[in-house]
Amino acid sequence: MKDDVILRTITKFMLPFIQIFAFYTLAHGEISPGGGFQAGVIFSSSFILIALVFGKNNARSKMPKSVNDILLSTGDFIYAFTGLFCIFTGGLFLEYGELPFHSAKEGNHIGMIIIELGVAITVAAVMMTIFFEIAGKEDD
Amino acid sequence: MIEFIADKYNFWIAIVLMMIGFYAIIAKHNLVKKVIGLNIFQTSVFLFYISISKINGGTAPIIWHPEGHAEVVYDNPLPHVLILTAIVVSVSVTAVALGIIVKLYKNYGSIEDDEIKMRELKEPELDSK
Amino acid sequence: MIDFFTAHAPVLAIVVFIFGALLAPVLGRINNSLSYYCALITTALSFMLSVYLLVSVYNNGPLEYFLGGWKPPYGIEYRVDILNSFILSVVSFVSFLSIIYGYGSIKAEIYDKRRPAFYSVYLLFIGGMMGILITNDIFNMYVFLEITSLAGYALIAMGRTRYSYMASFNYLILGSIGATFFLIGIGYLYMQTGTLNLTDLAQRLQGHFDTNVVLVAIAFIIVGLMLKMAVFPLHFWLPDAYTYSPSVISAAMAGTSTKVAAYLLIRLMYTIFGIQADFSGINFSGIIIGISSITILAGSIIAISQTDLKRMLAFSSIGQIGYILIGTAMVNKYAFAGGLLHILNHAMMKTALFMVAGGFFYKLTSTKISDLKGMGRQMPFTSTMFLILSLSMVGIPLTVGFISKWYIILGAAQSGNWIVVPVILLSSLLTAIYFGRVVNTLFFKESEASNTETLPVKIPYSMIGSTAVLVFLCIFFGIFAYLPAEISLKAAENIIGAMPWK
Amino acid sequence: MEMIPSLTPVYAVLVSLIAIIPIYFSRHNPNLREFWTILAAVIKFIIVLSLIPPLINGHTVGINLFEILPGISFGFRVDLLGLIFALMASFLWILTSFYSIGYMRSLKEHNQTRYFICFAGSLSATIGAAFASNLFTMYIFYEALTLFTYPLIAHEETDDAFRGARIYLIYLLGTSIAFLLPAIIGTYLQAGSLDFVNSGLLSQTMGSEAGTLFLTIMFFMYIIGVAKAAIMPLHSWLPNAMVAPTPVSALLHAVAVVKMGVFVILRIVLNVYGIDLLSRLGIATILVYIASITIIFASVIALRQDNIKARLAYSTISQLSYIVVGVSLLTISGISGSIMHMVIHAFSKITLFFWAGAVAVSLKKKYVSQLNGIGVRMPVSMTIFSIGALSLIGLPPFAGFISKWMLVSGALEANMLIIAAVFATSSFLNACYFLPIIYTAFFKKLPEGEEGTIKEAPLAMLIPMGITAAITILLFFIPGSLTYLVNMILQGLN
Repeated sequence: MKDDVILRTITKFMLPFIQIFAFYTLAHGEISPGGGFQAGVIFSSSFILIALVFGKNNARSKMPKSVNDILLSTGDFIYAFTGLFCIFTGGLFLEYGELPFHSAKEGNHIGMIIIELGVAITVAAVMMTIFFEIAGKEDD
Repeated sequence: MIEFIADKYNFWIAIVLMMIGFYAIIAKHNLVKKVIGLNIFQTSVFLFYISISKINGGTAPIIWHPEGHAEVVYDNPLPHVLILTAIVVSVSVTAVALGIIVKLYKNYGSIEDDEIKMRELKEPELDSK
Repeated sequence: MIDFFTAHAPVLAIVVFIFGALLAPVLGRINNSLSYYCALITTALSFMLSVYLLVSVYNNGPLEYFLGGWKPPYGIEYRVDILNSFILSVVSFVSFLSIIYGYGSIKAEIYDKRRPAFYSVYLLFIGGMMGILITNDIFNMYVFLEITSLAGYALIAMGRTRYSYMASFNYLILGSIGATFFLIGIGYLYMQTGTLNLTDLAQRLQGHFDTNVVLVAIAFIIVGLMLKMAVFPLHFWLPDAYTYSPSVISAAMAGTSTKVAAYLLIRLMYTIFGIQADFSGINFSGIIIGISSITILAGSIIAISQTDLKRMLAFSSIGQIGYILIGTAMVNKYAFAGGLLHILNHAMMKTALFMVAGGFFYKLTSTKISDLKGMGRQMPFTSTMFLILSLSMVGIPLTVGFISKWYIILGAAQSGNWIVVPVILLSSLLTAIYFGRVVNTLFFKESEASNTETLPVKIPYSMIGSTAVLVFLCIFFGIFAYLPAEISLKAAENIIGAMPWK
Repeated sequence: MEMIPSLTPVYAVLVSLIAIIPIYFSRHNPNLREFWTILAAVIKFIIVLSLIPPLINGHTVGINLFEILPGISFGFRVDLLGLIFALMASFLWILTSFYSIGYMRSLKEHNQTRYFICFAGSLSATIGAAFASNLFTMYIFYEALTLFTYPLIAHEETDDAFRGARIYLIYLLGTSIAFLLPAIIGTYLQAGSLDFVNSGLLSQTMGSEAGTLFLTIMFFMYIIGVAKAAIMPLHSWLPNAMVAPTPVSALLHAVAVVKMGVFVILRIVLNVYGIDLLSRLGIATILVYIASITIIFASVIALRQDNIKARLAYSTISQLSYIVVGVSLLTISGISGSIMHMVIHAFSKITLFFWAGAVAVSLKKKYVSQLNGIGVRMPVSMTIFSIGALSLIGLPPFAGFISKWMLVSGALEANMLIIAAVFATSSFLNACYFLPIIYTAFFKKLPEGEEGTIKEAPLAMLIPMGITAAITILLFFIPGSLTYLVNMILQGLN
């Protein structure tokens, strides 16, 4: 499909919108349908689109395996560490209200967004990993 | 009788889908088809969950303050959340299953389970690639 | 600091695994052995936490932990009582010893490249089980069940032979069906009650036991969990899974995963349904006793005809799960304690047996029983351990196998379930037959000289040492059975005393 | 009857168990290895002997080592019944050790280290059962003995040996797990304890209230569970176990294993059920008849065995039932007769087995039909055999006469003429299968082509034979000490 001008052009055009929409979904997860999981899937779909249109190697060069792996751990780490941080600030595990912000309400807001960010990063990384692992001979 | 079926149509749909999926899992020899069957099987349960969260006259569980309506009835949002988790699980299962199928194809050159078993009988317990 | 632990120990027992699983692959990028130590430290930490939990729960009563500060029934509640902290300790201990064992065997059986991922997945596998044990929220149980199952599929697929993939795939299909059944059951329960918290569910279900919705829920949950437990005739995934997985995983799985599924069933049957409750005349206790009797006998009989050691042990495991079920289904203090003790005892015995099998594999690269001829002279220590473990499996006194059987039979006699007594005795005999066959091959058959000189392989001390610890404990707890027996008796009293329906 | 806390019984059990270690490590030096065996045997015998004085004074000696579960402890308690059994077993171990050395070396057997290790282990188990203070401890040693003797029976490692050993294991392990263990559990449920009590555990605690049916069923489960006593129809492991080397057959299958079976039955009748309870239930009579049938049948089968050891094995089966009959008659003479027969039969039968081994070693003969005229070639051995055989038939001046006398008078005391008749018939049958051997050996001619030179077995084998034979005569002339001990046991029961 690399030679199809229409596909290439539209893909290039669409990519930023897909990614921005992913961030929108992430940020609005609190008050409307959406959230980290959906955001992650949408974000990863942009890379999968690149792989489909420009070839797998091209996509891999934009998202190298090492970066992918690190993202994978980072997202989880954000989640777990936020949870643990709540313990250190005197609350229970994942009790965002206890995070060191002005009020419990603000803590809840920000804590949740941080958590969702972690989820989104992990999901995106996992989705890409699954796609690349199943799609081709990287391993072995 | 018809009322009995019509009243509980959500259950019937779930059951029919579940049986379709179950049939595929049991009867198909192609491993990918088995995985598809498994997905249908799980999806039927998701539908079942979503359907029980519906409340008569309820709307989507998104906070909403329309003009002139004092009280809005919302559907129960909890099953949606649960199913979101279950979908994640289902996706992971599918991913692992597909990953295993890729490996099986590399090792045996086939994704038919009877074929794989036959080749295993011919040359048992080779190291994996 | 002590307060900190007391307050947060339930969640820390799971969080260590999350961190461990994250760090293992990252450290593996630097050096393979670093990720090994990461796994070692994580399991050791979790073992210490579990024992700490067990002690504090035994002395001070159940611990509750509200995730995110949300009170039940709205939030997820973690709840530790004697029953689950006991199994928690067993699981974390087995996983810790398996990792020590793995120091030698993992290098031999798993490719370099995969090893960091292996440790990571292993930690998720154990962490998932810890989650199942600790949580008091039925949907959370489902999620953790799937985490540990998914990790399990991946671990089995890392076996050395190519058929490992097929074994893993079959397990995946059946395991997912089982988990989905469990999910449907949860759905029906939620439909009836609108809650997911176990304690809350138990209260709200009072008086609704004869509705069809609850009946269907129980049916789905029992079938789903029995699939996970590999109860006959739903056992087809287990023999392949145990046979073709790496030795460490066979050992760890045999000691943990089916037992955790058994815990789930016990927990749900007792705390939510009350196993004796009147379900429109259906006697669930009787049904489970019947099914597990068949399982015990079928597993033992099929084990006799096996030609592969690991496969034989796998079938034996199927039979032994029946002991746990049968003991806990009888609604009798002693029988319940016997079932619980069998979780500990069987975890020690079967893990050690799989470790021994792994030792033979390390030396011979085969676990065919016919290849084990004369190993009694070449590997005297390993073979002697096998002998002791066999005696324990048969249930000879002064070994742990005897203690749990004793309690189960005692409970059966007390509660009038006489049918259980001949079943257990018969299966002891069958066990003696299939282990006797292997012991005979080990000690009394001359080896065919070909494989003796060509393989001057020495088994690493880590493998022998960890097995020896388990063998020692098999005898130690067989003689000084007081400690585990008292804990399980107290757990039995708590569980049976708190049943929603008497 | 006060109990003196003492670790002596533990040492008695441990001696041979610990001896396994030096035996294993001196496996490349046969002389040293066998020195350890004999040293252990002698020390063991001395320890057992040292228990006599306190027991004679009416005390018991023992200790509870540890409690495994509430009411179930692992402990030892030596009383006179156990002491007699232990004395017999440990004394005969010394003799058998010497005999084994002669036998194994003459035949150049393989794997002698394993042989001696298992032998030592078997003896530990035997003494352990003799000194056990409760059913649980006894059960452990009962099973341990089965397991330790398995390698001894399979020693030849031929298909036949494996077959015999397998049958042995299936019979003994199978019955004990399937019947003995549940019976013990039943006892625990009934009495809440498993300790032996002089007047009977069950009769003391709840015997009066317990259901008759339950107690009856349990009694028969005990009897079936103790297959070591070889009561028909659970006897066929014994002839099959004769594939073992002869010293094994001699010590284990004339003394340790089968006598342990009988000993367990004695314990169950006397110390678990108690005479009172059993006579009230009236179930012992059934056992009397079952065992009588065994006596007659086994004797008849022994008549047509050509293999020497098989003939001796069936003779053993029949003689064991004498003991069972004696104790289940529940009369004073019956019980004392059966305890005495336990000892006397051991000495007589081990003599015969030693002889069979001597014949096998020096002349390589295994069948009765080959024995023509061997009295010329092995005069000493044949004399010794005659002594043992005559003692078993029950002729004076040999010890067998005493115990048979007691047994018959026990039957008469219980007003069971038919049992007295059974004893008489069986004595006749004993004569029928032993006397022809003596006759052919001394009065028939050697087969043609065989030289008439004297060819006795090595001294290491001959001397133990002589000693056991001498004891069968001694016990006739000086029965005092034995009867004294037996009388004390009987006094203790009431």
